[in-house]
Amino acid sequence: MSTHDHEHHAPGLQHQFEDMKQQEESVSIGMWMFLVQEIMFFGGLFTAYLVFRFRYPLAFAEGSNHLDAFWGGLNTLVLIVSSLTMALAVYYAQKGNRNLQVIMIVLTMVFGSVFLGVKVIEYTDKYNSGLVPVTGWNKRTTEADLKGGADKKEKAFAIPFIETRAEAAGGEHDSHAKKPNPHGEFQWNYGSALVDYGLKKEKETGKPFLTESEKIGYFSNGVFDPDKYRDKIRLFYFIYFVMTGLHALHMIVGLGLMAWLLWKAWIGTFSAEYFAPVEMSGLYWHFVDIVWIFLFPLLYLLGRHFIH
Amino acid sequence: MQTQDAISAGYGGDKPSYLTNGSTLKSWLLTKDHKRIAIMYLISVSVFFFMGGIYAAFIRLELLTPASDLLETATYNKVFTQHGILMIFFFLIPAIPAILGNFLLPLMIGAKDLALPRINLLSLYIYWVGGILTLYALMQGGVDTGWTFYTPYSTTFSNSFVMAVGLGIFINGFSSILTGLNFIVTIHTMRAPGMTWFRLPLFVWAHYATSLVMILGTPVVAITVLLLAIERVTRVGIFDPAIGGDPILFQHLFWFYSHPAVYIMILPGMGVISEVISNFSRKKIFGYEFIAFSSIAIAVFGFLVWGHHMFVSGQSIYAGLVFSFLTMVVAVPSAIKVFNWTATMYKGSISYDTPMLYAIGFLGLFLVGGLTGLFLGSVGLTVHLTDTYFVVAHFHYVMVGGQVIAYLAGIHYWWPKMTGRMYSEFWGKISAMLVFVGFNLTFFPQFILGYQGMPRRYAAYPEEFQVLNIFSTAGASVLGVGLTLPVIYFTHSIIAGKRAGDNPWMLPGLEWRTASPPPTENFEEMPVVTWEAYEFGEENGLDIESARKASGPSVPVQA
Amino acid sequence: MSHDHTEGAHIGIPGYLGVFAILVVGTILTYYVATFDLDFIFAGANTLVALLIAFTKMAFVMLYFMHVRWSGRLIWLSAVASFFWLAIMFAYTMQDYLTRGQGVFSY
Amino acid sequence: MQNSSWIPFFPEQASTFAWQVDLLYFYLIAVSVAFAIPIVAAIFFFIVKYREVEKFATPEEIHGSMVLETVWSIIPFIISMTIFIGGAIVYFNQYTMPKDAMEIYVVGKQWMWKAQHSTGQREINELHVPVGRKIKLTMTTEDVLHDFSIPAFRTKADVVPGRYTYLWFEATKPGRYHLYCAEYCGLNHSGMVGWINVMEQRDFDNWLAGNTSSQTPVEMGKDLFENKLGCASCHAGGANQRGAKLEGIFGKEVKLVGGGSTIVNDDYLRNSILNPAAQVVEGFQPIMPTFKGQVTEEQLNALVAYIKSLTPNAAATTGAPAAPAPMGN
Ligand code: HEA
Ligand code: HEA
Ligand code: HEC
Ligand code: CUA
Ligand SMILES: [Cu+2]
Repeated sequence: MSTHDHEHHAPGLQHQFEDMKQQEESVSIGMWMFLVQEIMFFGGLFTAYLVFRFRYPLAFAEGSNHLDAFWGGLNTLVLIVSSLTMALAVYYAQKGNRNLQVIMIVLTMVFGSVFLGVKVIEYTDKYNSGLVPVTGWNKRTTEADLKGGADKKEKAFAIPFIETRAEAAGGEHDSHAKKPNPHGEFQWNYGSALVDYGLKKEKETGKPFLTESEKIGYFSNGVFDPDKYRDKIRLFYFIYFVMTGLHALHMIVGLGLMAWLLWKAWIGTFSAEYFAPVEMSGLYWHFVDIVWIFLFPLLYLLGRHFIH
Repeated sequence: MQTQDAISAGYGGDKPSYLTNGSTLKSWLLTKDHKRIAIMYLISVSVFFFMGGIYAAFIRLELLTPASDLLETATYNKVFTQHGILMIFFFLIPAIPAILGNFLLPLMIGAKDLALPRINLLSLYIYWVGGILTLYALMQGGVDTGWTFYTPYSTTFSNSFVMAVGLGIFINGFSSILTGLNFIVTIHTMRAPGMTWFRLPLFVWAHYATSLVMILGTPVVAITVLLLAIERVTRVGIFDPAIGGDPILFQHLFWFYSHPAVYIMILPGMGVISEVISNFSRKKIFGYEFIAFSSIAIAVFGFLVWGHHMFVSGQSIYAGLVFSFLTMVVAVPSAIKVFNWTATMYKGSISYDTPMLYAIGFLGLFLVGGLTGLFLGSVGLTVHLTDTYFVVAHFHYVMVGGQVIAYLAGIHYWWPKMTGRMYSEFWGKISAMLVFVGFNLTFFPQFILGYQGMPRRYAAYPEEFQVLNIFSTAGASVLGVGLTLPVIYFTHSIIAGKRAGDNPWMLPGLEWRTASPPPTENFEEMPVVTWEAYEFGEENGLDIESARKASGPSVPVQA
Repeated sequence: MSHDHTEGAHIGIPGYLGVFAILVVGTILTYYVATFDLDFIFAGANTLVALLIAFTKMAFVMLYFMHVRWSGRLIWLSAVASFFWLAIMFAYTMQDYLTRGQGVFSY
Repeated sequence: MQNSSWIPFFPEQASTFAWQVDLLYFYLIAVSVAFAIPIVAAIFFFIVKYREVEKFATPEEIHGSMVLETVWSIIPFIISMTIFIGGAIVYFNQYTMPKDAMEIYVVGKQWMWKAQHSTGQREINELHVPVGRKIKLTMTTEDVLHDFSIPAFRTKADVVPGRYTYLWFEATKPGRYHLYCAEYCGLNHSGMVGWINVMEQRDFDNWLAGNTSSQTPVEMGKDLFENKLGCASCHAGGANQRGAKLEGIFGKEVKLVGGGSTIVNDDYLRNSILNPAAQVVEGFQPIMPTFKGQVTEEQLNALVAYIKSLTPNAAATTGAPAAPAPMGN
């Protein structure tokens, strides 16, 4: 059949395809190939995580314990809800229900934004407690700031009305260790409870608890070296920031996609026959959710069992 | 739209060809036609090739004498780095897929276009952005890390534009990913009726395998370069030994992509060679399934051997053994291909047209390149050979002797299809000879130099190596001339070449069953395929008798 | 290829809500389990459990939210293949780190 | 020179496992030839025998042959396994560190090799080792990756910052062999070269005892300057050298960075070698490493004597005569 003069295309059928089925199949395979690509992209980071977690398990656990699992868990739930609303948006698009479709897309965007908001809270907390691994990117504090104590608190870069767990716990948790940080360097004021724990275990069981790399990595001439230990924790925070940062970037892209979709849905582009863009954006959104499903336990929960 | 252009439409067609369908700049820059995109790739990629070639000329001139007299070491380091980066990321990886693959894939499977034409155009733009950024960085001062960007030199010690070039490569990577993605989708969904998987030309199979590597590998190098860039900006990162990071992890991540990437740089060439050998012997390819599946096998097993670039890097010695073993395994599918190509010529009707000359050159040179790959894969030997000129010779044999020569074969082969005109056979043959001779003269001495121990990336070297280096430089000049000729006669062909006709070589492939140059929508009617691949008889709708009359006694030679 | 997502409404609203419930339970469970020290089973048991839960959650998202359950073979293949390739990257990188300086080659 | 072997352009074999590597090499060449000759011959035979006689002829179809495919998959596989096993054995020999070896520490640094013997002797860009003894190098680097490569011994290994890597060899012939840095390390990568001096045990013992030879101070200084300490890698002369020009400076006035100037005399030279950063000559970067602790007093004197000899009539232009070098004779 000659097709170039085929003027009665189905809505959204592009010229290179014969029919809607071919087009949908192409778009869907294309999207999946894109996701495969994304998996490998994050895969590089997961490899890095694996390597260093294998080398410095205690430092990673200790670092992880100073992430706030409450916020992390909350965010997991938020993302799951947004995944649900996204799936429903696709569902209503398939049904050709414009209004519910629009509502679901809006909800997805709302939850996506909440997720990013929580990330801002968490990042701020890290900034305030000197846990950003990059020198100079932490809050700068002087002797005077610290002495000022409670009344100086508002000087910290704080989100109104929201107190992070570290701040709440502030007094008892880390008062003993707070050091001034005039250059905004990465700090570790929380001691080395897990290394002590590991050494104790070694004594009790007579079996090595620390890895070879840890024996080299935390000690200088057989004596525990807080500076070297801090560097390993810094490595954890580096990985944390890169992974969650790239994930957040994907969320932002997703929100852009949603905004475009919202507009399209609003003007009534999609119908029971043509809704591929909604479905494809959905695939992307769920993918981003899946990445977080792994990030949450790997970053926030590892080492949690040592607390008790 | 009726555009009356100076170049008339292809023979038989009353409609404009893709070249004449609109002549404004906009009609090119906003086109979704895979053929126009391919032509734009052709031009851009050639620019990068010649820039890389000029760097190569400087390398060879500097190495004429033992001292670093023409270029100071600082400049030399930048020159070979930029030579490697331009040649690999901006020339060789896109060369065959983005030009010939783009142009021919839809034609070969009987589709109107690639499945995702807008993505195709996007990939071209991404390539341009990445390329321009890289060129800009080169003009600002360039990079001196080697194309491998090993840490910690690249993260903490180099004072050159690592970030900008890294960003260029990062961006360019997505161009490659999108091309691969598009090919996979197209091959799955756009085949014409009757075009079953085992009727696909092997060129298509090769591109399928290549695309797999592009999708699965390229993102890893993207994230690696990104981590490197982050580390450079923030001065902290996972590759920094000072805080417990591991520079060797960079090598793992880098080679996870870059070894499979060498198959991005050879599989499309192998696809071209399968076409040329079969078509110019007018002989069904020997062992079709074996060639097809060996491409896939190379793509898959290619992911298991990256550690053979790290035998002396300080990785675990057991890992070295495992990687050496797998390297040997991955050589077998290549061997299968070589044997099948040779067997294809048996009892054929072999013509000596330029593409065939290149293809025969490819067989010989890839053989040497591949076999020396075995030397390097044999771990005890590599301890001596790694980072010497033996490696340099090996990879030029596979990349230049392999892919570049296959690329030249392909460009000659499909030139009549792309432009509707013939090139000069006479000059084509001269240039093929010059390239072959010049190439061997350039790179064969480097094997000997390498075994003697001359390290690579050296601006100055001990005097006893000079003799062989002089040979090498002399060869490079011949090679340079051989590679400059095609530019001249191809340009001449566009302006004043003889009309080619739709099917100058009377070949059965679908791409030869439409006008030359093809119309924008490729085929007048959706083709229905009823024949197997590589069947040359009249019964497959080829009008051989009249073609024979028209073509005269032999291929016309014109200067 | 059988690719029939045009048929729409695969599992209906109750189905989606059911999957959602599983995901929420999974999240809470993974948090809860993480606070117990499971090392008495074997070293790293906590991690294993966390990952198992994560994989389960992922499976539900992929199968139902992403409709993989109703998708063609190629989609299944690409989902599986990407994890296979990840496994290659992990395994062959780790075989280096796990065997450095050991056995007959120890220094 | 290296080409003193019986095959032209072939590197000397000077370690215990060199012959193994060469054997493997020749085996691979044999395999390559065994494959290449038949394939190339077949190609030539076919293109001549079956050349086109009639345009667009349609020769008879041949689809393929399962038997052939199997044969030519299995044979290369088996051969490639022999190559792997051969390589593995040689590798095993190259990289299993002997227990009874003499240990030497090596530190790579942009762009020099520093070695320290267990007896405390230090060397730069030179390594003296006795013949017929197993030597184990324990290596690391202060900055980027380098690679300690000795082609005549057929071995090399990267040196990695933050950890140790190891290399061993047993030299079989006294002589002077090239040492290269084979991992790209930046600006002067190609200048990071040196020599391995393999000596008879007796000579080596003498060398360790510091009794190198009976050279004059200037000769000894020249040797130190050009070979042993690698001064010449920066001060070799020519337009692009990175170090200051030393010819003819003695007794002249030099301008220093940060204003001021000084007259070049013995003390200044000595100070420039031991504490180069203290007085940096205008127009240069303070990249010269300190040689404190690496040169003995005696060597220092020899160096000063040599640098002075680069200025004709040096003694005449300064009032102070050169300190007499206490050479041992
Ligand atoms: C197109 C690119 C390309 C291709 C196809 C190949 C193909 C191969 N390469 Fe190569 N390689 C490079 C590009 C390529 N390489 C580059 C760029 C580098 C250097 C990077 C850098 O450091 O800058 C490199 C470096 C390199 C090294 C690391 C050297 C080092 O730095 O120490 C090794 C080591 O194993 C290696 C091996 C191989 C092998 C075994 C193959 C095999 O795939 C070859 C298979 C082919 C054959 C074997 C020939 C045909 C077979 C027969 C005729 C039958 C006989 C066969 C048997 C008996 C098995 N290559
Ligand atoms: C696609 C890949 C590709 C291609 C095509 C080439 C092509 C060539 N390469 Fe390249 N090369 C690499 C990839 C490639 N190279 C890589 C990856 C490295 C490693 C970099 C690193 O270590 O980081 C390298 C390194 C490398 C070295 C080693 C440098 C060193 O380690 O110190 C040398 C030395 O001879 C060399 C030479 C050449 C030559 C002579 C050609 C010739 O084939 C080029 C021929 C082309 C032209 C000459 C241009 C066309 C003609 C003209 C513009 C006319 C005018 C020119 C003349 C008349 C001379 N290359
Ligand atoms: C890494 C390069 C490097 C090496 C190796 C090196 N130098 Fe230098 N040298 C320099 C540079 C650069 C200067 C000029 C800046 C300064 O004065 O520090 C210099 C300055 C000097 C001066 C002062 C020259 C003047 O004009 O006042 C003397 C003397 C000298 N070097 C001697 C030596 C000797 C002897 C050795 C070997 C034992 C040596 N150098 C090795 C780089 C080097
Ligand atoms: Cu040190 Cu190269
Ligand atoms: Cu490789």
